[in-house]
Amino acid sequence: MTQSNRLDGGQIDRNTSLSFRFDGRSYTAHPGDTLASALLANDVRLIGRSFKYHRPRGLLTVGSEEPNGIVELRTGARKEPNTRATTIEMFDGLEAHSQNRWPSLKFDALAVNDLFSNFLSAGFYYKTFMWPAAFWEKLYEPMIRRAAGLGSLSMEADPDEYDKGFRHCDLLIIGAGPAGLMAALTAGRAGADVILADEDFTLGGRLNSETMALDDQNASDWAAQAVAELSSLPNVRLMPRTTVIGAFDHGIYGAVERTGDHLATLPEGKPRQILWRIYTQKALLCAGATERPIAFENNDRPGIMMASALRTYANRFAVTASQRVAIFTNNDDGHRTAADLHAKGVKIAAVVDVREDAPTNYDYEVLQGAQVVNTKGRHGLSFVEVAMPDGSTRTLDCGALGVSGGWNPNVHLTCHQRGRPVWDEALAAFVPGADLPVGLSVAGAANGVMSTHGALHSGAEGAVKALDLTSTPPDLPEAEDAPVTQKPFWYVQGCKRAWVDQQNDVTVKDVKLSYQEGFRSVEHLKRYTTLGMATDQGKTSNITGLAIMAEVAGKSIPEVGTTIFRPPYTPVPIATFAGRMKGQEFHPTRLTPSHYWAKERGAVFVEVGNWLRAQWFPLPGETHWRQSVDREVRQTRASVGVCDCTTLGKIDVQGTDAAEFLNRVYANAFAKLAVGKTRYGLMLREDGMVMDDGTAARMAEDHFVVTTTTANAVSVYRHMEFVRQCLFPDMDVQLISTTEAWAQYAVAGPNSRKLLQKIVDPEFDLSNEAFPFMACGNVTVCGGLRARLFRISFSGELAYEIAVPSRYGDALMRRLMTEGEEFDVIPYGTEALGVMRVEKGHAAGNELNGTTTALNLGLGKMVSKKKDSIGSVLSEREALVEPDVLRLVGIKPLQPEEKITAGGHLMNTDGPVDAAHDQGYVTSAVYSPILNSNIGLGLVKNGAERLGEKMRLVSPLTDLTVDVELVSAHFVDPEGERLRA
Amino acid sequence: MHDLVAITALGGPEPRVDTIGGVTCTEVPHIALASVAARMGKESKSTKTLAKLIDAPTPEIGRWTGATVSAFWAGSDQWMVEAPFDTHEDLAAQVEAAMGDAASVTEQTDGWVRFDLNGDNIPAVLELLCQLDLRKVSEGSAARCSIHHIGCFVLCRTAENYSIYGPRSSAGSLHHAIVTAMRSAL
Amino acid sequence: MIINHPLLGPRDASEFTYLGDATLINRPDWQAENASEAFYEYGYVRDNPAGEHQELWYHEAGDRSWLVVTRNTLTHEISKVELARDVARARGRSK
Amino acid sequence: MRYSGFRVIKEALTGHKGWKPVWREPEPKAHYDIVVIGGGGHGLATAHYLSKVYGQRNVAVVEKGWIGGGNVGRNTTIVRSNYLLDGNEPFYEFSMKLWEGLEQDLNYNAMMSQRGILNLFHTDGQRDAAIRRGNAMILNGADAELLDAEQVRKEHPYLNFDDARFPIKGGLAQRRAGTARHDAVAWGFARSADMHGVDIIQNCEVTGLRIENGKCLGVETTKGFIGANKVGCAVAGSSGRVMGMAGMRLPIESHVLQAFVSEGLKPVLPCVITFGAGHFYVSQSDKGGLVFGGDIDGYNTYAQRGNLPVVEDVCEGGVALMPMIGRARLLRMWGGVMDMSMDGSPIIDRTPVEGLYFNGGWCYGGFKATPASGHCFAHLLAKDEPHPVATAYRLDRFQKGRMIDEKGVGNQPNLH
Repeated sequence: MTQSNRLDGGQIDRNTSLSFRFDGRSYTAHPGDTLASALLANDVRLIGRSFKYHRPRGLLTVGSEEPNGIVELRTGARKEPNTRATTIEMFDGLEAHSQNRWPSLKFDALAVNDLFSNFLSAGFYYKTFMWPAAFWEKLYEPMIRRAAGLGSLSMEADPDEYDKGFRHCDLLIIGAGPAGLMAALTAGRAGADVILADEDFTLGGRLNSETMALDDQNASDWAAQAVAELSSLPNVRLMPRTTVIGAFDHGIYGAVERTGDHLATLPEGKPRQILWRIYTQKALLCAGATERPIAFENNDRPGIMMASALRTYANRFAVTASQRVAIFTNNDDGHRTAADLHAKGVKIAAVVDVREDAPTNYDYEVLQGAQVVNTKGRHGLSFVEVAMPDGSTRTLDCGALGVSGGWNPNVHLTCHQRGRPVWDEALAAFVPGADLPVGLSVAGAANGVMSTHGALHSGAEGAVKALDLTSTPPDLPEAEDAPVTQKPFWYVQGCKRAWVDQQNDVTVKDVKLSYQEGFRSVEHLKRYTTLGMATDQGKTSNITGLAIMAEVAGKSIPEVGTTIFRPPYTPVPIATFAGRMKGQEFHPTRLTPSHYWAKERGAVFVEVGNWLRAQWFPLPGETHWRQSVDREVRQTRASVGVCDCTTLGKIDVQGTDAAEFLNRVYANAFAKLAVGKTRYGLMLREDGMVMDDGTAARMAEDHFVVTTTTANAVSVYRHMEFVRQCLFPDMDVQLISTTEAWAQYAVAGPNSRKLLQKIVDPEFDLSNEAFPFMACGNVTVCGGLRARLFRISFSGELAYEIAVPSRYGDALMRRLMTEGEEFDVIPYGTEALGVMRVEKGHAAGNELNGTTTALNLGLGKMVSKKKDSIGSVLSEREALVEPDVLRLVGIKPLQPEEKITAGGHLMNTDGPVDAAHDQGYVTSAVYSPILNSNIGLGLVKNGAERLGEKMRLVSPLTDLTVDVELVSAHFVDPEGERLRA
Repeated sequence: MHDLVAITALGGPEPRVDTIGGVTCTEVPHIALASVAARMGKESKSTKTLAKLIDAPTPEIGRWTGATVSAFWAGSDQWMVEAPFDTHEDLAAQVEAAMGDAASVTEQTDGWVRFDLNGDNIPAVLELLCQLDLRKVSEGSAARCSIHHIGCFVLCRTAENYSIYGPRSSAGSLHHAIVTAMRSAL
Repeated sequence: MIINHPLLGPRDASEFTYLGDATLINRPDWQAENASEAFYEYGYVRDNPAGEHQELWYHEAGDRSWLVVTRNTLTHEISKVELARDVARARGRSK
Repeated sequence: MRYSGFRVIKEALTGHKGWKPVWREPEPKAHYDIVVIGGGGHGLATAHYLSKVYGQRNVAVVEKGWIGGGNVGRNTTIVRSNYLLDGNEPFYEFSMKLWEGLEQDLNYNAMMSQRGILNLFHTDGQRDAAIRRGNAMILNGADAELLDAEQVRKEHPYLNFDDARFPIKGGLAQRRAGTARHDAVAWGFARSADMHGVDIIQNCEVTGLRIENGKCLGVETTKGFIGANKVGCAVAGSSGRVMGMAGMRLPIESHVLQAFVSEGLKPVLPCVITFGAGHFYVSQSDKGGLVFGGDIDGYNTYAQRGNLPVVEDVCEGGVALMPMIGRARLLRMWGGVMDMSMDGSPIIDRTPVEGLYFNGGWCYGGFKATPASGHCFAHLLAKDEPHPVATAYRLDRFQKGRMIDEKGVGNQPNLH
């Protein structure tokens, strides 16, 4: 079929032909077309089916407000459901399919719903489907769900990339119609930083849709010339294909630029869309207005469209929906469409004007005071029935009907910060209210200024006011300045089914029923009938629904109120908001200096926050992780092992008040810690719960190096800054994180000293006397590299932690391995670390779960009452010190081989197993290759007094019951002889 | 002299270099860093001493100054001193000696990875990465900002030359973000 | 939102971490008679005004300073931004 | 008027002329036994149970706007009872059982759909916590099921298993959980309360509480003074404002939680899914929209709107977890004001003012609690003693150190 509905002229490139497919059928189009205009050109009127009754639907509009003409665009993983044909820029090879129909668009089985529409009235589902109760889940709901939705997802990962960026300007102009262009010229020539954004791919707005003249130029030529000048100004940035989706606090606007949607395929590395956060001093909304329909019997047939849309299709896209067109209007603008189509040789069946005094000085028939009362045509309009003022009826043969019910200013963004539009009687429409987002003003049709001259003028004025320009604004071109003449008219009385919200199938009757049942506030109306909840967000239906509600309520429209609009202005792909933060890049990945070495060793890694840490280091022949972990534990306790602990937070605390500062931050005392010594520190939140634990090493009188757990590094630093700046502002303390600067390794096991003696330069004496347990100091290694040495132990063995500048971490680790060969040194990972700390009874993440106090963890004595420290006071509240509070204990199964589970609950051996008799829970559980037994740590009511007691560990979730005994948490070397050796 | 061999933040023996459409992104490991934080009540003394040390006025808020040894503003009464690694590996010690009891000095050399961007149209890359108002960024600017959730410093050396400092452990993610933005924007 | 940092000028709120009511600066005296009552009020009870609210923000991705921001909780309008350290001193806090 | 399939058919055949208003529009009487402030889910549920279960007929609900206009009309409709702590789980399981019988109880189809919820975990620590929680649920008589990564993959092959920054290690499922049609819940409770004689008074804002010698005598409203023996406050995000009229300061901050819905899509999600490594949870409505949300914006506010960073944060989580939703479009975003308590758990209790009762601090868990909250508040108002499953929700628990802190983040509301 060859574009039988093409007209002359228009802004399309006839020299190039593009081919596209719709529902498997091939058609041709031209650059400058949208899918919508191309379908019309090829005389395709039936494009989709409605949501509820599956009524045949065609295009209603020419813009992003389109409720009916929505399709599935592209195929495979790039399939895009619910895409408006009116906003799809044509490209060669474009492929689209109709949706929400089966088996085919023409013959849709669920169209049967339409026959039963009486039973499916608004809210019917709230009143039924209740008996028998089980049927809702099993029958009714699945039925409803299958019918729900319009388009479908591909279920494949979206292969495209998306970017997010930031731009700044003095003035953001939203919409590049006459008002926006004039505002941009005014501000641009004055030298302001301007961003002009428009959702269309051609700037100019309605100027591209009209035949009128500006000065002696054709409107679209004037627009093109203005755009040319603007693009030549360095301080003006034009952003076509960019929808400003929302007005957020403090002048930040969200905008979506469609950089790739008009391309058949994206160039390598280029994004499909970009989410811009635009930071503005001022913004000017020039978003124009949207023509609204009139509701009448069967007003939803393919071919029944907005009059202004017909005009745009004809003037800009050189397309007519049919060779024979009628118009139904309540205002003069409808006649403008008739005139333009007539001039292009389209037959005008008649203009049906509800006004008795409608102008008739045209060379086509005008039916004054008449109304369209019905339409016919199964898959497309064939004729309309008109009620004449004298009561007679006329039928008009036509393939398209242009409807014009007046214009609604696009006030959406003015509502995004809960500003409410106000009713304008003259326009019979809502215009922006006084309560606008700070910095935003409105010009042109969006502000109710409907003539071209008015738009140009208010655009220029808007720019001058927004920027307090002193320069004289440019002269305005001569343009039409016709007043708005209309008779408010919302729907034709007495019709059985007249559509208000065409996508969601909400009729005039539904609105009336909603009132009848008491759903009378606008919000109730919306929610009860789903009016305006479809993908077009009610751009063509909300006001009509409101007007009907006002009529039945006997109130004025403003009395009934308006629903405020929320972002986004038009729907935005979820991926656009995500940008690059997906897949592996969802969060930054933090690697330790010896990561690449560990990888060579075949380490298995685990995510710890954003870090990747070696979990264990499997050797050839080890088939189960337990083998590797058991070996690492045995080998470390038997000789020596090395563990990368770079991820621990490290904070440099300096200043003459450093010691006193730590005294406040930690629950235990630090003032008297000697230089060259390290101390375990327990940090509480102000509410008395344990926040974190770590060590503080006193490198000098006024210099501490503090370590935190990996998980809490950031929050502890933030907390310390809070204490420093907000609580004790005059303390002489300086903080800085050094986590990244040092690669730190734990060297643990009876041979750790021997190994380190081969690494640390000989002038440093590591003997137990010279460098005892908890000693710390600056040393040099491998012939003079500066390093820090701490004699601290998490494993319970004789152990050290040694730190070197990060760039040398990899080399040091390799050196430790070679020098350690004589001791069969092994690297161990976080699993072995975890096993050894449980064997030693050290509390860690699972115990420091934010609900445990020092008392719970058996560290109550550490909370010094002789000084002021964060959390000390509230840790003494009555319920936190009751005799039967949870206490940390060791847990051993009576049968060593029996597995115990972290997260299992503890019950008395006799007595019921239920929440009411819960005695506590297991926090950590491991297999100890040293004790050849499963062991665990747990929190048990008054546990400290119950050592030796037998209990039942139950985990119904994992179907487990084990008899266990409560024991001391210190399974290995309770006296701590090893770590002091 | 010790015999341990350093690797770069991206894990290689040599710095990584990527060139995409007129802009080159270079990993710069040969830099020593030390932070300087004035002691309570010794703010002005710190400022003066630091100025001597870098032989230039101590940088104001959001600026960097100096030549071979330079410094940039890192927080109230806090600065980061930069110097060539080969000649100043012990920068922290040198700065500490110079500052005496006026300030707390901490070695930061390996806390950071640095990427230098050279070429024209760098703002087109940066506007995809950070929230900075690039209209206000000029030669001498040093701003803290967040790039793909990574806390960074962005220094403008000249219109065609920027330095980006990010936490060393995130070097890979930061590099990926920069190069991806270069592919997208250039 | 945009917070006009007293040192750095306008910065996006996403660079900051929010803590809560700036009364958290007024930490009670641990030795006072009614210390436990005072700490309970300090830790748990809030004015939660619908209107002007003084609140603590931390410039996490910035210069690490704590700020006291005066912001209207109905309109989000920010009328004042101060360094928390100055506010703390003004409220008589020292060491 | 009783609803039924036959009724629908009869009305259809007679042009729907017979449908009556779902609730009356009464003018306030001078005095009621009980006045409930707040015509949201909890207030209307309270009225329903007061009148139907506790035999209180002289009851009014006063609402400043239109009923169901608060959080019950702006949430993500999730119903579940998968809590960890003894203070919470019995209450939420009680609520779950009420949900399961709600349609029959109300003679209104609130479309309670027990499609299940799946909380994913991504670390060993999270798995340990999930096991502890699942066990607590079972020990409290609820249902819970632990899935390993393979089982999750079998049920949800579209999740990101191949390119995940934080691989899915498994999930904790509650099959009885699900969603309900949020507006219909409010309307169903309102309709039932109205049928049992409760006066539901819309567009009636409370401007003050009349308190004399420590006793509350009623409420001052835009429609005049309304006397009451007992006044119950159930106003969620506005708790601070209303209780402030009684000179009370609360362990509560008001924060905004944003929620989002996509365009309608053919069914893709069988249940509610929550991401364990980012701020994202999602379900699909019966109309086909993906209904999703994440974390609160994090600053005190009474404005029912949020900002872009959180929108982005939520969508980043969504695409990271289920890359196939990338091309689905976000249709609408909105915000609800949450009464975030200091331990993340609610308060249903008397107040120091005699005759004044408080129900609030629901954080963003309020919707699922609606029936139990109403039932327990009604119990407290009618009998002056806490309902057995709500005994932990005391106002003084913070002073005593009996916090109910599911997340373990302490006294910072924006972290709960």
